[in-house]
Amino acid sequence: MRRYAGITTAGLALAALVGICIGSALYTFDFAEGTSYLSNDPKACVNCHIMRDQYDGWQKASHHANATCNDCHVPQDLVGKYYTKAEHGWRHSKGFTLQNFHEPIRITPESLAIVNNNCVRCHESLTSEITSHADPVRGLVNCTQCHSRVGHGPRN
Amino acid sequence: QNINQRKTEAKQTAFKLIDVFETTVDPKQWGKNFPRQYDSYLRTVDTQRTRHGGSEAFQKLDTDPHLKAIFDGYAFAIDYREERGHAYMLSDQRETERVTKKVQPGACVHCHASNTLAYRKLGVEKGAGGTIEMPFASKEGQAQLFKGFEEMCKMKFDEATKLVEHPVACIDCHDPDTMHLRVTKPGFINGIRALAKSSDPVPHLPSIERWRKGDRSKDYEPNVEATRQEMRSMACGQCHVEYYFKGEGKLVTYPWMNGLKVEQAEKYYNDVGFSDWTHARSGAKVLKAQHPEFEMWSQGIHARSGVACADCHMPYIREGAIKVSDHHTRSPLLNISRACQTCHSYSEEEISSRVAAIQDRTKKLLDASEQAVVDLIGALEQAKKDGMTDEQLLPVQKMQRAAQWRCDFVNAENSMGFHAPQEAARILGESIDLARQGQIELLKMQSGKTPMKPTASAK
Amino acid sequence: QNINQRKTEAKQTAFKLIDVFETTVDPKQWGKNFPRQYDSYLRTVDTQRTRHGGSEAFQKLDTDPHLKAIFDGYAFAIDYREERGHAYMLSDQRETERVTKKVQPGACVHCHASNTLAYRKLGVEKGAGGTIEMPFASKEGQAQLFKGFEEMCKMKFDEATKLVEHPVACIDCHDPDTMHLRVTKPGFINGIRALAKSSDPVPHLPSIERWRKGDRSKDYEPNVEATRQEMRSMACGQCHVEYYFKGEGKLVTYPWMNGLKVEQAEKYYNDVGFSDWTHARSGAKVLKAQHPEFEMWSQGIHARSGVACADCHMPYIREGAIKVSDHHTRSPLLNISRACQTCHSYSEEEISSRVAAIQDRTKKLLDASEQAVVDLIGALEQAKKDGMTDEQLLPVQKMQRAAQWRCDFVNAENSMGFHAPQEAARILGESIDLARQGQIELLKMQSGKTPMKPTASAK
Ligand code: HEC
Ligand code: HEC
Ligand code: HEC
Ligand code: HEC
Ligand code: HEC
Ligand code: HEC
Ligand code: HEC
Ligand code: HEC
Ligand code: HEC
Ligand code: HEC
Ligand code: HEC
Ligand code: HEC
Ligand code: HEC
Ligand code: HEC
Ligand SMILES: [Ca+2]
Ligand SMILES: [Ca+2]
Repeated sequence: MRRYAGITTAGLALAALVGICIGSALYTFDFAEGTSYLSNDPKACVNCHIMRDQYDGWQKASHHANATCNDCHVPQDLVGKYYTKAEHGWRHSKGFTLQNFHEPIRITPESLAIVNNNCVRCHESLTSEITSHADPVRGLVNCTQCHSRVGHGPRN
Repeated sequence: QNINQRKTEAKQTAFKLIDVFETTVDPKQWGKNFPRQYDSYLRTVDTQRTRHGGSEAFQKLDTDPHLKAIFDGYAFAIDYREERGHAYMLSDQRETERVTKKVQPGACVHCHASNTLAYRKLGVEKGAGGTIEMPFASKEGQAQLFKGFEEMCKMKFDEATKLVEHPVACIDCHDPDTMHLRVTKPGFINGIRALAKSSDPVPHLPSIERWRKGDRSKDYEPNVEATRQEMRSMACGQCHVEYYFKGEGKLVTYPWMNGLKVEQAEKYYNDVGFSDWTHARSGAKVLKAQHPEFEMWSQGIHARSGVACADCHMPYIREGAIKVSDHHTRSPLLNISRACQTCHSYSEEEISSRVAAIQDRTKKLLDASEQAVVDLIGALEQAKKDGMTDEQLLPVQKMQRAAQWRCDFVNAENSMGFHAPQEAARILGESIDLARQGQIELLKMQSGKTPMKPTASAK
Repeated sequence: QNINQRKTEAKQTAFKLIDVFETTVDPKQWGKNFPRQYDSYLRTVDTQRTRHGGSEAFQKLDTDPHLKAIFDGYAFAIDYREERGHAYMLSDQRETERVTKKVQPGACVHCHASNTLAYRKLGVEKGAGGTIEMPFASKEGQAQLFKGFEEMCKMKFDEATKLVEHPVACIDCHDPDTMHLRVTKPGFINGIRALAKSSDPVPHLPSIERWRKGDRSKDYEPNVEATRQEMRSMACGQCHVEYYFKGEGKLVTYPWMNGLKVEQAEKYYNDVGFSDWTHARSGAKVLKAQHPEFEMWSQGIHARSGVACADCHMPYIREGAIKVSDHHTRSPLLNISRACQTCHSYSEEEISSRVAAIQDRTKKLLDASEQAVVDLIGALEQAKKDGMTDEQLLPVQKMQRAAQWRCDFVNAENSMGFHAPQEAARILGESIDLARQGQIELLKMQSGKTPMKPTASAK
């Protein structure tokens, strides 16, 4: 109960912060730094109970020891990182506050591209041969087409 | 994505030991740059049997005695074997009694050899413009290819086969400059274009759906428009398809003008009035189906889920610090851990039993369907002996044709139903219905009763 | 899940407003503790149609005219509707013309009411020891249950139905103390024990496989041995199964002694010499299949992958921070996002088209199979008119029985093939083969030819 109440408060606080941001129509890094959303601690994500399944899944999946949420879900170049965080922070908070998102939660194609780039980032040398002949137009076969379980285990 | 590509392209050049060109047919040369792929490619000489497949070239006519009756009067009743690895495709074709005892055209070479260069050379010889050094995708390159293709199809097999010397090779699937996948078989390029023009839904081939929404003034171009994942199936669809030799020119043609399903191909053959042979016992004008793997895969849940031939038949294999595509194309059941387990988290044993359950159901219905077709053939044979004319028998012969086509479509498809389990069963159910209705109609004719109207589903 | 469970269990105690007991049948009472589950349970009154299912009680005899011919002479030719939500089970049973125009036994009540308590009360009345306050799982509790069950089965329907007042209720599936799932229907408990004793492989019911490896001296006990995931299907398998009323005592019995497959149930019925009725037109002793959802699901890939009925028909819905099981059991096609998308990451549209592809294939074969059966019935009817005797016709009547049983098994199963697509198609293929062979045999008999031997697959 206590934890649950705590989460709700955090969520509301975050939502309120986001609200202020709309007010000023500006995403600032100040806002960003100011919320736990931007830390690399997986707990920051699971603060939101809606991320609970993914958190549980991640704990059981093969990458628990190798990668945290942000290693996979956020681009690792600085600009991209903070842009993505701001954009996600906004969208997720909005979703959480309004409760108007599609359930079950679905990764967006943009987010999936970020994830795939992160797979390659860590596994670059192993996959160099299969990525090197990638057709510039056709691109890569998504790693997650075959390895969709590495982050969160099987869906079922 | 772009970042990764740039980084890794650097790597590639580092390993590039020799240059390969459109004129480099010998895989050994390519293998100098890509020894891992080459080594596994060579392993297609291996022979290992699975329950319904594998790579041991046993005589199907012995293991399945119904086939002799079904193919009576046709070359397939002489010699019909389980297919094996790519390494054998050229020699198996040259040695089959279907070739040594019957006359075959140069068309056969289309799928049993590396012929990209052979076609182009022949094309140039026969008056297509340009030189064979010109890019494959150039207007001239394509004109040469198609010219040579047309010319070779109508040659005699014995002469045509002298123009080639390797089984399918790197150059047939890869661009020598970039190593990108490509399709090079003219029969496939024609076929997929015809398919694009049809209205058969192809959710598993999104680039075709996209092309259809465009202005359609230019032909669909697989080498430009298909996604990488689609190419990982089209590369195989070049050859693993139903085909026939069209007209006097014996042009290798895929019957996809109405779509990929069994009854759509049938409609095409009926419309153009084609049959492979006249059945020796029944007098029916019948069809032989050939390895419609691409078509059957297209009806299955894997295709629909974006799973390509290469995912299962050429899974990635880790070699030391690097993973590469296993070029030892073979039964995935010999390689379950790589072929299936990345996507399906069950034990190897469990995965084989799932496949076995599917294949056993198919086999059971297939046996029933073959039996029904053989019974109908027997009944027709007897009716002829009893003095009925081909004219009288025509409606029933047509039912044999339809029943046999469906039975054979599943039988000739090499996965024993796995590529599309329910579709395979549906086809066999229809085959049984048609064959048995044929017998009924015949008995009614013989006993002077009015023949029944075949039901809608079995028209 | 464990975390969620812990959370909700914490909640549960927190919110427990009243105590419920083995004697608390009224779901309203339980609903005070679990308002969310109760609210959704009440929504089973909704009616919304899907392409092949849904919850609008239309008359099947009108939408599918073949059925009147197939069920001729049986109550199902009078009134046979699409089934709807659980809220209606009691009234629909009381109002069907199968009950109002024909005499039915108390056995019917087994699956159309909350009868756990009614059985026990009747049991006590009829001399089983103990009181109804004793635990359900106690020796006495069980003896009461089975005694009452046996007694009620042989009562008249009109009297038996007076003993119950609620459709299936919380108490039929839940232990009032712990809320754990349980099975309470004696017919199911007997059936699953018989299944355990058979040797039919049941990879989807691991606790049975485990029991089989044990000493087998004590009966298999679902409420103790089944895993939670198994219980999420067995709760439904209590009623969504093929059954018959055994002997004079009209005991509700599930024909699982040889296994769950269509031919295993058939073998059981053949061995005990059971038939539902004698066909009015053909004189054949035939069977009616009834809602074999549990059996068909058992043959499918979902069961094999550990996916339970409740996963699709009672998916979790999130309410704030907790997830509850949606007690509005209905077609998952009315609830795709929750029912399917937790496991399948495709759009709702894509998921419906996949289901449509499966159901369309099934429907097409089902139509062909019904047509074949109707043709055979017509042929037999004519033969009788022409003076052939039942003795002469017996072999063909048997073929009708087998063909019709298979056709009906798929037809009466309510997913239009979805629960096991290839198995459904296989069954229909066999049905067609048998019905058509029946016609052939008859024609041969009539024309004095030696009847063919039915093939192995179609014995
Ligand atoms: C304020 C609560 C909250 C927090 C904290 C939160 N999320 Fe989310 N998240 C949501 C909601 C709500 C959605 C669904 C939004 C939608 O579908 O539009 C979502 C969706 C997602 C998605 C799928 C949609 C997409 O954008 O692709 C991903 C991936 C995701 N979250 C990752 C994360 C990660 C990683 C963290 C921690 C760094 C995190 N979330 C923290 C509420 C939250
Ligand atoms: C090793 C990489 C990896 C890590 C670490 C990881 N994820 Fe993911 N995540 C993925 C992939 C891959 C998907 C897409 C799954 C799919 O397409 O089936 C995904 C999807 C999601 C989604 C969308 C739900 C869905 O199924 O599409 C959410 C939300 C999410 N992740 C949150 C998290 C949170 C929270 C953490 C940390 C606790 C985390 N992820 C850690 C790889 C990862
Ligand atoms: C932060 C770095 C990092 C990221 C991001 C990452 N991985 Fe990994 N991964 C590792 C490490 C470390 C290991 C364990 C050592 C090894 O095998 O290289 C590993 C192991 C694996 C394995 C072998 C274990 C298994 O699960 O079978 C696979 C496959 C894999 N990763 C795929 C992926 C994919 C696909 C993604 C993207 C969805 C991804 N990885 C993202 C670091 C990462
Ligand atoms: C078509 C399916 C497929 C795709 C796409 C794919 N993989 Fe794999 N991957 C496999 C298979 C199969 C193996 C196992 C190879 C073996 O065991 O020899 C594997 C192995 C791996 C491993 C090594 C696991 C170990 O045992 O150490 C890593 C890491 C990995 N893949 C990462 C990736 C990344 C990153 C991508 C995207 C660039 C990717 N994969 C794309 C099928 C795939
Ligand atoms: C999801 C996995 C999967 C996909 C995708 C797939 N196949 Fe198969 N294929 C199988 C299995 C399993 C078998 C059965 C092998 C056996 O019985 O030994 C098989 C059998 C075959 C065989 C016969 C192999 C033998 O051992 O004789 C051929 C040829 C074949 N497939 C070609 C194709 C082509 C071409 C495609 C794409 C158009 C394709 N397959 C797509 C899994 C797949
Ligand atoms: C140039 C035509 C051609 C192409 C392209 C082609 N195949 Fe084949 N394939 C054949 C022929 C011909 C055989 C039979 C060889 C024999 O029996 O001698 C064969 C045999 C096979 C077999 C059976 C091997 C066995 O052990 O029985 C498999 C599996 C297979 N191919 C898969 C594929 C896949 C996957 C691709 C694409 C990556 C592909 N093929 C591309 C012509 C082709
Ligand atoms: C459209 C492509 C294509 C054409 C054209 C083609 N083949 Fe094949 N052939 C294949 C494929 C794919 C296989 C492997 C699958 C199979 O055997 O079913 C194969 C297998 C074979 C085999 C080995 C198995 C067997 O059937 O005994 C022989 C021999 C053979 N072909 C001979 C011929 C001859 C002779 C011709 C010309 C009359 C010919 N092929 C034309 C694609 C083709
Ligand atoms: C029948 C078609 C076929 C033939 C023949 C073939 N390949 Fe491939 N090759 C493929 C496919 C399919 C892929 C996977 C491409 C992708 O994922 O985009 C591939 C991938 C590759 C790659 C990219 C890295 C990797 O392993 O995925 C290299 C390099 C390669 N092949 C080299 C060769 C060489 C060298 C030969 C001749 C010895 C050859 N190939 C023959 C179909 C073929
Ligand atoms: C790249 C991923 C991938 C690979 C590789 C793969 N599958 Fe699948 N498989 C799927 C998907 C996706 C489905 C469809 C179900 C779903 O949507 O989850 C599926 C469905 C199935 C089913 C149930 C459907 C049916 O036809 O009955 C079976 C059985 C199956 N796969 C077996 C195999 C076997 C055997 C192999 C290896 C030869 C294999 N799969 C390789 C992704 C894959
Ligand atoms: C993987 C998902 C799934 C599982 C597991 C499943 N079903 Fe279904 N079920 C469906 C679908 C999809 C339909 C078709 C609904 C339609 O046509 O509207 C269906 C239809 C039904 C119907 C008819 C519903 C109607 O709308 O008339 C009943 C009754 C039913 N199932 C009972 C069961 C039982 C009992 C079990 C377990 C023994 C089960 N189902 C397991 C998905 C499932
Ligand atoms: C073994 C359990 C069981 C028994 C015993 C049983 N039913 Fe049902 N009944 C069901 C199930 C499950 C459904 C919903 C599925 C369906 O309609 O196919 C149903 C549906 C019905 C329906 C609504 C649909 C229709 O068929 O018109 C009626 C009416 C009905 N039953 C009457 C009866 C009568 C009368 C009896 C006794 C002769 C009886 N039931 C015995 C389980 C049972
Ligand atoms: C006590 C017997 C009984 C039990 C237990 C039972 N059902 Fe039913 N079910 C029925 C009857 C009877 C009907 C038909 C009611 C009618 O038509 O009046 C029915 C109807 C349905 C329908 C069709 C609803 C519609 O909209 O057409 C579905 C779906 C269903 N049940 C699923 C389930 C599931 C899932 C479970 C287990 C969680 C279950 N049932 C447990 C007897 C039962
Ligand atoms: C036809 C069977 C059936 C009936 C009737 C039924 N339930 Fe359930 N109930 C289930 C199933 C199945 C679950 C899932 C249990 C699990 O996952 O272990 C469930 C779960 C629950 C849970 C656990 C939390 C959750 O939502 O998963 C509660 C509480 C509950 N039911 C209350 C009720 C109440 C109150 C009623 C009567 C209004 C009722 N149930 C009627 C089958 C039934
Ligand atoms: C709890 C997980 C789960 C749920 C819920 C679920 N599925 Fe599946 N589904 C699977 C698994 C597992 C497979 C087998 C393939 C595999 O091994 O990946 C599968 C296979 C399939 C297939 C291919 C097999 C076939 O029979 O053709 C289809 C289609 C499908 N599911 C549709 C659905 C639909 C529609 C629903 C909702 C009514 C649904 N599924 C609900 C897990 C699930
Ligand atoms: Ca083979
Ligand atoms: Ca219904």
